[in-house]
Amino acid sequence: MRFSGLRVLKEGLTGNRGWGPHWRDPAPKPAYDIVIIGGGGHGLATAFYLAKEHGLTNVAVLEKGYLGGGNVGRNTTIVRANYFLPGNSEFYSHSLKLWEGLENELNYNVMHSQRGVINLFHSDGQRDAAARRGNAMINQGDDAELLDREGVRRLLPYLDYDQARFPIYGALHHKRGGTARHDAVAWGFARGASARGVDLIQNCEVTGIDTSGGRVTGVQTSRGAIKARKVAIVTAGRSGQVAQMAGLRLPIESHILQAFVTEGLKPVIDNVVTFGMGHFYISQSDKGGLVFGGDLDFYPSYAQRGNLPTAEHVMEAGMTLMPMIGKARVLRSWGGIMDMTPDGSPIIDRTHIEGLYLDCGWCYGGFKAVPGSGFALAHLLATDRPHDSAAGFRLERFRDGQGLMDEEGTGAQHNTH
Amino acid sequence: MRLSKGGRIDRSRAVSFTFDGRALSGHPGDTLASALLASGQKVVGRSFKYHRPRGVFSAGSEEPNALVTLGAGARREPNVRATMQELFDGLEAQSQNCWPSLDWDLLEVNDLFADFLGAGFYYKTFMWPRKAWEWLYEPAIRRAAGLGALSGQPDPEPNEKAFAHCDLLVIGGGPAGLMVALQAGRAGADVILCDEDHEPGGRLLSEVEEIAGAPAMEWVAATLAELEAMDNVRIMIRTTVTGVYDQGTFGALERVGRHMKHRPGPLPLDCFWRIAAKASVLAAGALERPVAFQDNDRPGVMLAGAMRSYLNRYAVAPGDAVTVFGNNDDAHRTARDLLAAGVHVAGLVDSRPGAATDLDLPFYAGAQVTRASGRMGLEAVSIRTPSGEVKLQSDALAVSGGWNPSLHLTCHLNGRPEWSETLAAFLPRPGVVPGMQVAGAATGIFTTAGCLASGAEAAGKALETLGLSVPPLDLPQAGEQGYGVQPLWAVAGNGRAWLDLANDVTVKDVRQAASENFRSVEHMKRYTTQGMAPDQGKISNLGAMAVLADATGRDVAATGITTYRPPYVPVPIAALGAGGKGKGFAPERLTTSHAQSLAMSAPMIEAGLWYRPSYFPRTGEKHWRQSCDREVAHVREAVGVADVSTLGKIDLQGRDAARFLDLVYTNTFSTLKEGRARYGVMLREDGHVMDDGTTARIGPEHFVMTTTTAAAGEVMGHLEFVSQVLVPGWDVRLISVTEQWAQFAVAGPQSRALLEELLGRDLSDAALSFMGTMPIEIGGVEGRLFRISFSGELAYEIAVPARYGESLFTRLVGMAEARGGGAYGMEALNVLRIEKGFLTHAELHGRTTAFDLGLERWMSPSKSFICKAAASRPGLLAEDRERLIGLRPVGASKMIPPGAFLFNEGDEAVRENAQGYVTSSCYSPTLGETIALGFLKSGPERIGEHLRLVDHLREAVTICEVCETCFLDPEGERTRG
Amino acid sequence: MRMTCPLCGARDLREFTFRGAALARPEGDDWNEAWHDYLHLRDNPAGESREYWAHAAGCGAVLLVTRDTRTHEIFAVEQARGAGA
Amino acid sequence: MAEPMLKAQNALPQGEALVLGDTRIDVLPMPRMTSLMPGPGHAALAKALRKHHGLDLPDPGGRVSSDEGECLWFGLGQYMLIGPAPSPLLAGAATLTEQSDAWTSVLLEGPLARQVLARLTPLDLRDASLPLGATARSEIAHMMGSLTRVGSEAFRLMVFRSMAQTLLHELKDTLEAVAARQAL
Repeated sequence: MRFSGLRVLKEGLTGNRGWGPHWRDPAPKPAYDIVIIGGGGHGLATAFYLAKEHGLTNVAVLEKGYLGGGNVGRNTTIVRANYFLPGNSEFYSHSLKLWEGLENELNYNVMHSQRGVINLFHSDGQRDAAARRGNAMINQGDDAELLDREGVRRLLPYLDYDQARFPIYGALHHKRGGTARHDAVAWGFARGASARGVDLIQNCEVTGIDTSGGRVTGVQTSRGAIKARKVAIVTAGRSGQVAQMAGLRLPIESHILQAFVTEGLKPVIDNVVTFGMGHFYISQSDKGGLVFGGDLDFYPSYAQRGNLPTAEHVMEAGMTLMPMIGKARVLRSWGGIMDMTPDGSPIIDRTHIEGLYLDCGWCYGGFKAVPGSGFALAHLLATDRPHDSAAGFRLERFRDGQGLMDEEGTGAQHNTH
Repeated sequence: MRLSKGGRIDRSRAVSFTFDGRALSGHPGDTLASALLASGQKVVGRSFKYHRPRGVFSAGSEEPNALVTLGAGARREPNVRATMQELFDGLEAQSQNCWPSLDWDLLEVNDLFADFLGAGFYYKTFMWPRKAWEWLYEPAIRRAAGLGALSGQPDPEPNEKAFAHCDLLVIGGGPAGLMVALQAGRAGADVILCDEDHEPGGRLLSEVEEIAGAPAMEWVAATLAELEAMDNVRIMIRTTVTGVYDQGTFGALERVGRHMKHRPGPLPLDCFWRIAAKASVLAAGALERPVAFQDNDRPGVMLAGAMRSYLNRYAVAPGDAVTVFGNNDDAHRTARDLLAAGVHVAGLVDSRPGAATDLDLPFYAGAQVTRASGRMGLEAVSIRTPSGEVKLQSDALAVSGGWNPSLHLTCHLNGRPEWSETLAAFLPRPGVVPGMQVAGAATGIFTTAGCLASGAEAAGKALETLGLSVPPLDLPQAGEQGYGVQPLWAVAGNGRAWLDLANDVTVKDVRQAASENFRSVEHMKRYTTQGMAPDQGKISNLGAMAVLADATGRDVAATGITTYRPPYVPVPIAALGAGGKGKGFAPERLTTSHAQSLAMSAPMIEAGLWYRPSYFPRTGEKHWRQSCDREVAHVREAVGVADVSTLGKIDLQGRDAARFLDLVYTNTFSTLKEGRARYGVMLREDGHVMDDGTTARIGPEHFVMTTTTAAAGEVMGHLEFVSQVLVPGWDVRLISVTEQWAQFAVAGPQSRALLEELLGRDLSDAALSFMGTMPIEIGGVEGRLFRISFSGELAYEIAVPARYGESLFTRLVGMAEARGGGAYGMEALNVLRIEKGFLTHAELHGRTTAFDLGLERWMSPSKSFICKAAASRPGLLAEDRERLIGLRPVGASKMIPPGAFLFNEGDEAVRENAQGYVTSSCYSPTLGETIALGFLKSGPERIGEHLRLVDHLREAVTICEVCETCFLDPEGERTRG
Repeated sequence: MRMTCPLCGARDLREFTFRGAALARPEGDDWNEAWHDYLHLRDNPAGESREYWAHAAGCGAVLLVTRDTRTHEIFAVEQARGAGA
Repeated sequence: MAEPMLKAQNALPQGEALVLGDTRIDVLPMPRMTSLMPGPGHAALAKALRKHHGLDLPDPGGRVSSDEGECLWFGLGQYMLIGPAPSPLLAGAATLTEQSDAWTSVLLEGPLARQVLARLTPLDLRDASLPLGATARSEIAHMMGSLTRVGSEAFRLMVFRSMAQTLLHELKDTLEAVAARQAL
C-alpha cells in the first residue's frame, strides 16, 4: 500500500481499518542466496538495496529480537557528512545524498530534518582543525561554513558566551546535517525490503555459521538450519561474538555509549550543537525532548547501560555551555553497545572465508551511515567488488597500516576513541 | 471542596497562591494538586496531542495530567507535578500546552481530527513536496508538540551533588520501609532511609488504618521518633532514589529548596546524591492502575487510591456525587472512606460478578463503567450492568484496575520481572540486583500487616549479609484487608479509551499498531509513543501491554514489558550537572606568572586546563599583530622572557631509568652524559607520534623529562603503564615535578648576558654549551639552568621552586626590558617556532609518524623501543604519505590559512586531487613574509614545486612554493651563539 | 561501578581509568601476526574479561581486574606489577 | 654573590579564608615536603626513616607524625616527608624529590567539615573507613588530591599548586551552601 496524506484521510474516514502490516512475518525457508545476520538499520538497508539496486530478493534478514532493536533504535539520531579523512569523506557524503532521497525512495516519512549541525571550537588550534575539516567537506562536494563567535551567537543566542569554561571562538556549520526519526528509518527499510520479497525473520537467533572448505555454506539458528551462498555479519555491538562463530577475531572492542532524553518541551534548540571540548552534543526531537549525549563510558561492556560518572560529566558539560537547559528534566537514559575499532572507522569487507562478509566497527557513528552502509554492502554482496564510496573500509588496513582513518588523532589503537 | 474536618493539613494557617493568575488559597500540608482540588479547580492542564481538558489523576510522582509551570522569568520551571509540589505562600502556577487559555484552547481542534492523527500517522504523510518538511510540516509539529517551555535564560538557581555511604539503603518510608529501618537501626547498621514524600508513612498517610490498636500514623510517629534518636540512622525526606548502578551505587534526587518561597541565596534547589550502600531494601510500594473505557480521561476521573489520599490526607472531597469503579476489594475502601467523610456516593461499580459489599450505597456487581461524560468536567458515568445500562450523575469517578508493585529499580541492572497470575501484575525477580531485598507492596504484599512482616524479614536478610545479628522482633497488629483483584484492562465499547493519558495513546492506537505488525512491546511503544511521556508510563504500561497481548492473541506474560531504565523520576539537568555551570566545569590551572601577566594586561588563553598569556600589549599597539611582531623582534634582536612552566616535567630515577628512556623514546638516552640534555621523540605503540620534548640527565641515575603542555597527562599515564605493566621488574621511579618548578625561557642574543648578570657567573660555552644543564643558585634559592631553545636563538630555560616563580618572572622581564627586550606570549612563541620549523601539536596531531615529520633519523636502528614493530608497517613508511614541508607564497595572494588544502597547479580543488594541507602559518616579521608548515604527499621530494593552495571557507587561493621546514638559520648558528 | 583497589579499598568508578585488555606484549621489533594480534585483534568477551585499569585519581597503581562485561560484576582486582598478564 | 633577590609567594594568601559558624577554611603555610620513593622493598626506608627522623613508615592510607614532622603515605610506592628537611642519609634507601612547592594545603575544620567534603569527594568519610590520622589519595572537586583526617572534625586537603584557587573557590561555595542548609 502506498502511504500519502490522501491515504491517511481516507483511512481516517473509514476507521483506520485498511492499514495492513508494514512487513510480512514469513517462516524461514531452508535456503537463501544471501543471509544477512542482524535486523538493525544496516542489515535492513542492505536487504532493501540488494532488492532494489541488484534485483536480489532470495534474501533473508535474521534478527535475534525485534527489527530495529539495536543501536538504530537507541541513538541520538544525528545525520551528517562532516568527516575529513579520505575514505570517510566520500562514504558519508554518499550516505547523506541517499538520506536526502530516502522518504521518496521508501515512501516512508523518516522525518529527516536538515536543521544543520554546528560544531563549536574553543581555541585557535581547534579553529585550524575545523577549517581543515570544512575545506575537506567542500572538496568532497558537501557544504561547510566557518562561523566566528558572533556568527554562532546569531544562531545560538542561548550559549554562555561570557562564563563558559572553554570560551566559544566559533563553529563549523554543516547546514545539510541534521536529524531523523531513528525507528522510522529501520521500519521504512524493513517495509521496503519486505515489499520487494526479502524475508525478514524476527526472534531468530543465529547460533552458528557453517563453513566447509574455506567457504560459507549457511547458518544454524534458533529456528533451524538455513543454507546460504553468502552470509553477511551486520550485528554492530555483537560483531565479535557472531564472527567468533566462524572462527574470526576482529579488531573490535565493545564499549558503551550513553544517551539521554528529557521531557517534552516547546521548541528551544533548533539545530544540532556539538561541544567537542566537553564531549557533549544535543538536539531537540520533534516531540520536544532534548536528545543529548557525550563520550563513551570507556570500559568494555555488553550491559547496554552506563554508570553515573559519564552521565554527570555530560550534564555538567551541558550546564557550562548552555545553562538554560538546567530546568529540563532527564526522562530516560540508555546505553548502546559500540563496535569500537582501533582507528574509530568502520569495516565493510570480505573475510578470508569465501562468502562471508563483514559490516561492523561503526563505533558511535553508525546511524547516519545506515543508507550508505546498506548500499555499499549490497554492492559488495552482489558484485564482490567494494563500492567506490566504501573502498577505504578495509579489514586489512590495521595489518598493513595503509589508509588508517583516525579522525580524532588519538591513535590507531584500542581505547583511544 | 475542603471537608470541615480531618486531614494532615494545618487549618490554623492559610497559604495563598495563584493558578493562571487567579488568587487561591490552601493550607500548610497541601500539595498544589490538593489545594487546586480544594478550590474546585477541575481542569488543570491540556493533553499532549489532542489538547483535551485534564484534571488531577493521581496523588504522586506518577501524575500524567497535572503538569504545570511554576514561577516566572529565568526561574520559570516547566512540567512541575502539581501532585508533588508542596504548597507555599506566594506560589505562582500556570497551566501548560494551551493557547490562548486553559478553558479555550485553539488546538483542541486536534481532538476533532483524531481519526486522522492516530498511531504513527506522521510516518505516512508530510512527504510531499520533499523540501516542505523543514519549513512547513516540522515547524508546525514542533510547535504543537512539547509541553511546558524553558525560559531560554541561564538557570540562575544553585544546585548541588553529594556522596553518601552506608551499610543499608532503605528505599521508601512506608510501613515496610520503616520496619526495615527500625530493625536495621536497632541492629546497629549504618542506615539511610530515603522517602519521596515530605513526610514518611507511605500509604498510611492516606489510609484509615490501625496499627497495634491505634491509628497507624501514631505508630509511624513513634517509629520515626525512635529512628531519629539513633545516630546510625539517617532519614532523607523529599528524596527519590532514581537509579541503581553497579556495586551498590544509587542515584537519588533530593528536593532541597522547592517547598519555600524565600530560599536563602546559596541554598540549593535540588541535590543529586550518589549513595554507595553495602546492601539495600526496596520498599517503594505500589502504583495503582486505571481501567480504560470511553472518555476515561475526563477531569474528575481519578485513581481510587489517589482519591483516598485527597480525602483522608488533605481533607478534600473530590466532588458532590462520586462513583467508584474497580475490579478489586481495595476500591471498596474508597467508597467506605467517602461515606465516612459524608460525601455522597452515587454508586460502587465492581466488575467482579461475585462481588459483595456491606456498605450502604447503590452497588453494581459484575458491572463496568462504559463511558464518562462531560467535557470540562465529569457530569455522568454510564454503566453496563448485568441488568442493563445505567447512567449515574457524578462529578467525580474513582477508578481502580488494581495495583502494580513499584519494581522499577530492580530492573535497572537488566533484571526482568516475572508475571503473577493471581495478582495480575509483574513482580520483582529475587536477586536481580546484587545485595537488594524487596519488601512490602513492592513485592505484591498489599496488607499493612503483611508489609510490616515483610519489612522485618527483608531487614533480617540484609542484616545477615552485613554480618549483623538480628534484634528481637515485636510485630504490631495491623490490618489484613483482602484484595482479590480480577484483571480488567479495557472495557469493551466504541469511542476512544485512554491507556496513556500523558501521551494521548488509546486502546485503538495499540490495536492499530498491532494490526500494522508492531507486535513486540518495543515496537508498539515506539510506534504509539506509549510510555514515553513525562510519567514514563508508570500508570499506563501494563494496561497497554495487556491490550497488545489481547490484540496479538498472547497472554501478558508472553507479551512482556518494556525495559525500565533510570531515572525512576525525571531529574533536572541542573541537578545531575550541578557544579558544571560557568567555570565550574573543569579546574583552572594558573602559572606563577598569571597575576603579573594580567597586570601587564595580557589576554589569557586556554591551553588545556592552563591559562597562558597570548601577548603583552604596550601603549600604542592597537592590534595583536603589532605586539606579536615586537615580541618576536625582542627575541631575535635582544632578549625575551616566556613562562614555560606549563610544559610537563617528569622526574625519573632508579637503576634502570636510562634503560627505561631507551624503551619509551625512539632515540637513545643511555649514552647521554650527566649534565647534558637531548631531544626525544615518543611514539604510541601503534607507530604514530604521541609527543616530543627534551630530557636531561642530572645524575647518574636521575633524569628530568619535559613533555608538551597538551600531552603531559597522557605521557605520565603512558610511562606509569609501561613501568608497572611492561617492565614491572625494572627499577625506575616516576614522579611529576611540573608543579614544583616555575620555568622560564630566556631567549635572544642577550640572554646569556642577562643571565650572567642575574646569576653572577660565567655562562660561556665552556661553562654551559648548547644542550647543557647545570644547577644554579639565585640569592640562596637553588634552581636549574638548561641551555635549550625553542626559538632558534641563543636561549636558556631557568627553573626555580614555584614559590619564587612570580618574583623571578618579574625580575627577568625587568632585566629584559632594560636590554630592549621583554616578555613574550603564545603568539610570538608560535611565530618563533614556525620560523625554525619546530613542531607543536598542530603537526603532532596524532596521525603523523616520525617518517612523516622527517624524524626518521631519530628512530634508532640499534635498539628496541615502543612502537618499533608497528612503525615498520609498509603503510606507515610509504613514500607518498603526506610529509612535513614548509610553504611560502610566491603569487599575488599571501594568505596561507591553516586548514587550507594544497593542489597541483591547474588541478580542480576536489578531494581526489588534494596533495596536502597547511597545519601552521604566520607572518614572520623576521623574514618579512608569510610562512607556513604543512603536510604534502612525498613532500621532501617536492622542494621548489609550486602548488595551488585553496581555502574554500575563507576564499583564499594562493600559489605557494614548497620549501624546507626551517626558514631561518638552518645551520643553527644563532642557537649556538 | 565501584572497584576495590588493593591499596586504597573500595572506590568509585570515577577514580579509575580503563587501560585496555590484559595481553602479553610480543617480543621482537619486526611487524608480524603476533603484533597485529596484540595491537588490534580482540576476543572482546561477553563475559569474564581480564583488563588493566589505572587508579589514576587515587594511588596511581595500575590494576589487573577480572570483570564480567555483561553484568559489570568484578571478580578480582590485583596490582598489575607482579601479577603478570 | 648576588644580593638576595627572590621573594617566596604562596599560591593562596595564607591563613583564614572563610569562617561560617564553627566551621572554618584556612590556607596552611607551605611546609618542607619531600617525596620518598623506596622502589622495590621498603624495609631499608623504614629503617632509615626511624633512624634519622624517628618516624615509622606508614601503611597504605596511613600517616605517622611526631613533634619533628610527619610521614604520609602518598600512593603506590610513594611517601611524603612533611616538615623536616630530609636527612641526606635517606638517599640510599629511597629517591628523594623536592615537592614543597608542588602542593597547596588547606585545612577544613568544624562541625560542617564532613558535609562539605561529602559534596567534593567520592571518598567514604565515615570513621570506620577514614579514622583519625588516615589519609587517602582521591578526587577533590575533579582534581587529583590528598586528603588527611588530622582531627575528629578536621581535614587537610592538598591539591597541585596551580589549582589552589579552584580548590578554595569550591570549598567556600560548598561551605556556604551547607551552612544555608543547616540554617533551615
